[in-house]
Amino acid sequence: MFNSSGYIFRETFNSMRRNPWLSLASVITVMVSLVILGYSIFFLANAANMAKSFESELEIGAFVQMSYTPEEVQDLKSQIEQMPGVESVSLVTKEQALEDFGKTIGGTQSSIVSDVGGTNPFPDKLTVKATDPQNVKDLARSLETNPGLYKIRYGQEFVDQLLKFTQWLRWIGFGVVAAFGAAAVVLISINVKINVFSRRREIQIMKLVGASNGFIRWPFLIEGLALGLVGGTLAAIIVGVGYNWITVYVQSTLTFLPVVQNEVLFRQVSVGLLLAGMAMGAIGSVFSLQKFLRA
Amino acid sequence: MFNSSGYIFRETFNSMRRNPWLSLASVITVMVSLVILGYSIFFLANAANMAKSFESELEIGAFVQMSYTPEEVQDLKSQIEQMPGVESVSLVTKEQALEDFGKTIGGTQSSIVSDVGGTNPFPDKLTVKATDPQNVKDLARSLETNPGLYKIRYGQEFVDQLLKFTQWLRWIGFGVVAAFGAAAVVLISINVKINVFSRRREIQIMKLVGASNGFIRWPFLIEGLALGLVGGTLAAIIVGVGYNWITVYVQSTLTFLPVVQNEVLFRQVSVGLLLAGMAMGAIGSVFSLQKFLRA
Amino acid sequence: MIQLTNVSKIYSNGARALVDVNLKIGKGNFVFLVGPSGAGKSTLIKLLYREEIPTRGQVQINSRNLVRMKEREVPYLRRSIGVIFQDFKLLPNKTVFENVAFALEVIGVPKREVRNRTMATIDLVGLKAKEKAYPHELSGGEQQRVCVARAIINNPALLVADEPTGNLDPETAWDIMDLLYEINKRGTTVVMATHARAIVNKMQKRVIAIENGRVARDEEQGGYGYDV
Amino acid sequence: MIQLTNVSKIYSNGARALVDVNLKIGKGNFVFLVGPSGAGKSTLIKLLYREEIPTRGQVQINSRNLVRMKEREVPYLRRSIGVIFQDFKLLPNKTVFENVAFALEVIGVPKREVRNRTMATIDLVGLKAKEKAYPHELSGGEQQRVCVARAIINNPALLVADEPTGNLDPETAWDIMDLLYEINKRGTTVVMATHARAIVNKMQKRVIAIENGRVARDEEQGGYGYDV
Ligand SMILES: Nc1ncnc2c1ncn2[C@@H]1O[C@H](COP(=O)(O)OP(=O)(O)OP(=O)(O)O)[C@@H](O)[C@H]1O
Ligand SMILES: Nc1ncnc2c1ncn2[C@@H]1O[C@H](COP(=O)(O)OP(=O)(O)OP(=O)(O)O)[C@@H](O)[C@H]1O
Ligand SMILES: [Mg+2]
Ligand SMILES: [Mg+2]
Repeated sequence: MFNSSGYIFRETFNSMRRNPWLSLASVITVMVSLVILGYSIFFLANAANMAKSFESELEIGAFVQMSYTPEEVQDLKSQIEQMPGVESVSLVTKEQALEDFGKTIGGTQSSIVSDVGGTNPFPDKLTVKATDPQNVKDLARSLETNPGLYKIRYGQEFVDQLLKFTQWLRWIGFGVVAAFGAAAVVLISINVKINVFSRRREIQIMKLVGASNGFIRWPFLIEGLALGLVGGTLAAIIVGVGYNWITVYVQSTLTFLPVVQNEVLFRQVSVGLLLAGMAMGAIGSVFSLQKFLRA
Repeated sequence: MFNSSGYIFRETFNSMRRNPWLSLASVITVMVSLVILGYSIFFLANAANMAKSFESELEIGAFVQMSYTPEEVQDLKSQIEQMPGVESVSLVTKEQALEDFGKTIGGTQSSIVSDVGGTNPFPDKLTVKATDPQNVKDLARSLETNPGLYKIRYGQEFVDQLLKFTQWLRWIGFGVVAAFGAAAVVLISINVKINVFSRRREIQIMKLVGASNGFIRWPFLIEGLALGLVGGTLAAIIVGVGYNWITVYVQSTLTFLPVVQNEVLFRQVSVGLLLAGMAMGAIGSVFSLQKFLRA
Repeated sequence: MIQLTNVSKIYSNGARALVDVNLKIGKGNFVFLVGPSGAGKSTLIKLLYREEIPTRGQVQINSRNLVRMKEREVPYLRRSIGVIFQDFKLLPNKTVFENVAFALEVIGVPKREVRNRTMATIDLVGLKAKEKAYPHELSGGEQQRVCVARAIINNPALLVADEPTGNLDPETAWDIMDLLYEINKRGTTVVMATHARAIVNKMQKRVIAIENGRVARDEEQGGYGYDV
Repeated sequence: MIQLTNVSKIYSNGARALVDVNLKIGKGNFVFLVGPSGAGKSTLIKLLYREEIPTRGQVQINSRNLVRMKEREVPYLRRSIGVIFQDFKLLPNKTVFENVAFALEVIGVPKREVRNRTMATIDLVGLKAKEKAYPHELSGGEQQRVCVARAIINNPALLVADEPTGNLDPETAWDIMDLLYEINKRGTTVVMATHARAIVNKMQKRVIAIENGRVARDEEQGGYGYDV
């Protein structure tokens, strides 16, 4: 093989020069497929991230018995903070609640308290965050057994639906990646097959003159690698620049949408697209060639 | 031309029979492209629909001066209902507000009123819906000039962001359709060109034997039409069945997500995909042929 | 019928295939083109059915100027010329029958007539048994005869033959020559490039010898003329 | 060197190309295969470099059985055989030089040697001026000579030539025959299918005539033998 390495690279280059048009087709197919794949991955990452950020906002609200003194409330709070599966507990005292209410209906704190006859009708309220949104339900159940608390709320139906929704988002994400991954492979293998098909006479002649399968395969393999690399590079650039542009735009206008902007993910996707392009090109070439080499 | 119509159809059929593999490639390319296009259209329709349903939930809340009697409140309500741009007005009386509050903190209505010293601290509240979400801001401004109302709220920042978001969704939808439409056209024209390219010797021979361009073009055109039609039909089936499956699933599990299920849209998309497939096949054939016919 | 005036052909890679050729071939003539390999015989023939256009000079057939001819008139020119190509140029995906019938389908002959005439012509070149075979299933000589059949089926006014017997044994070659002779007697002008010394010497027709792209000799009733 | 035992070849479309052929060709022999168009000459030749496998019977070259040969041994067989194909089989996207050099590159000859030997062989067949041309830029005879050059460059132990002079004028044809004769004298076995009566008659070598797939005649120092 070493004696012919010069031949192989010359051959690869010549083939691309003489069929610039078929080469372009391969590059574009690889590129389109990988761009779709790349964006699908970012979509998946964002779907997962969004699901997580929705889930992380799940929390349990509970009122403290009116009879508790502020010290007892503090005790209760730190007691709950010790419970397994609890991430954090925050307290809204009855005074804060009254003040908030006053703001809502447009009076001052004192005017309402006087309206109300000097008594504050609001209870203290604890807001409990779970470490894992999946545990919210169990945590709520065990809080219900606490004698100091009543009216435990965590929006049961909403939680259930939200969990379903985030699961659904993940499935869609996987589905999109899988579907376009498959489409990419189909399109590329078709493309390579057409390439090989249009050169089957050439391949047949080479075999008749005594070329071994390996000898014929190498230039195709290198060509596939090179074209795949070019396609992958273009895809990585398009996906990278495009996604960057989208994040900048979204972050400046839609501040409430959480956007993934992860350097590591970015680099992984770029390198991944390059490698995927080369693999597609090379594997596509070799497999498509197989049928013709056997004949 | 009429004498040779038999020839044309025989030729078309033979070409497909003898290059089943290239035909398959064309059909798959048309299909993949149109499936993407089809789903993009449904995505766009859903994005628009979702944006609309978000927007339609925008409403203005306003408290009525404490001094107003129930009759005056009713007058005020019907007066606002007459205003241009108002879709509906709903009233939450101070009694209902008190009751709701009681339910929230866990007492009965009477116990709270007694707690509160016999006076109800809540004001009456009007909720105004605009006919067009774009007008919410203006409507809120004109309500502010009404002496009977105070604390007019419509979540200004939220409305602005929501409008931006829905606009953004529409743009993404258009972008996706445009990008994949372009990808589809590129892929198909590449495919047809390869087809013609691989038969350029055949075309050249036909010309040398005296075939006119029209004579050579017809079978390619019919073949393109037929393959495009098959690809379009498959795409319509995949998109139709797939989307139906998705809607059924979403509607049964994610009841809060509004899903478009529009018979007319459905039929339009299906027919559109068929026509697009045929057009792609035919136009692709003819244009790709042009270069080779001239030589 | 055919007139070449100061024709030169230089291919894009610089090869000078024809240099200042002047030639007149009358209607109904039978002309042999001879000359060494690479002399320019095929190039001259390609000018006649306008596969190539001369770099300089004029080519006229029946007073029609092939150089100035519009692109859309070319198919009509070619339908009046039967061509036996040196490399056969058969359509690879068509059977023998379809390849021969193609020349009739191109001009819109009704289906029934196509069938009859095609079968008759295939029979003439001795390929009745191979009617359904594809070109790659034929021997070299069989392919050549398919090409002959396609060229003559139309009763063309002009028949140009580029080495039509190169892959045939002498006996079959003479069958084909008899065919061409017959066609010529019925009024068709025949221009034939060949290396077959025996055929040229025996037929005693006009011989034009080409060497290095120039007309080196032009004799009525000549012989092949190169001694070995 | 070559031995065919009860060889029959029936193509998948039912064509009986060879029927019960028995043949022995010794090392260093020069053998002409003659016979009418479609007799089975090319089929017999294709068996020798294993483009086709016989339907029945055995083919042996240097005691190696070509029917039972493993797929991956075939390239090595073919490298020891030079083939002049009836339809040339040149690589369309390679220049004359590259086409001829290909036969050396396949066996891993160093680059420098490839250049020298290729240029020398191209010169031998008289195509020095066309070194950089592509096949479609060559005349029929020039293409044929490229094919000859590619077949002989390797100094193969066996040279099979299918109609190697069909597109050549008699003079060039004799140049090629001299070449083959020279190669044969240096020890290469030559099997040549041809329709060139003059060549066969003059060379006075062994002649095997094939008709309808059967060996009809096998003479040492024979002539072409079909009278017209
Ligand atoms: N398409 C082309 N491009 C460049 N050069 C060409 C082309 N066709 C022919 N030539 C060159 O022009 C010259 C004449 O070629 P032509 O085919 O006319 O020869 P010929 O007389 O038919 O030879 P032969 O008897 O071998 O068929 C040759 O040197 C050939 O290499
Ligand atoms: N690949 C094939 N498939 C089917 N039939 C074939 C195939 N190749 C050859 N034949 C048939 O086998 C017979 C012998 O063909 P072959 O090519 O061996 O003839 P030949 O002696 O070389 O003739 P020629 O002198 O015309 O080249 C012919 O009738 C031909 O039609
Ligand atoms: Mg020629
Ligand atoms: Mg043969």
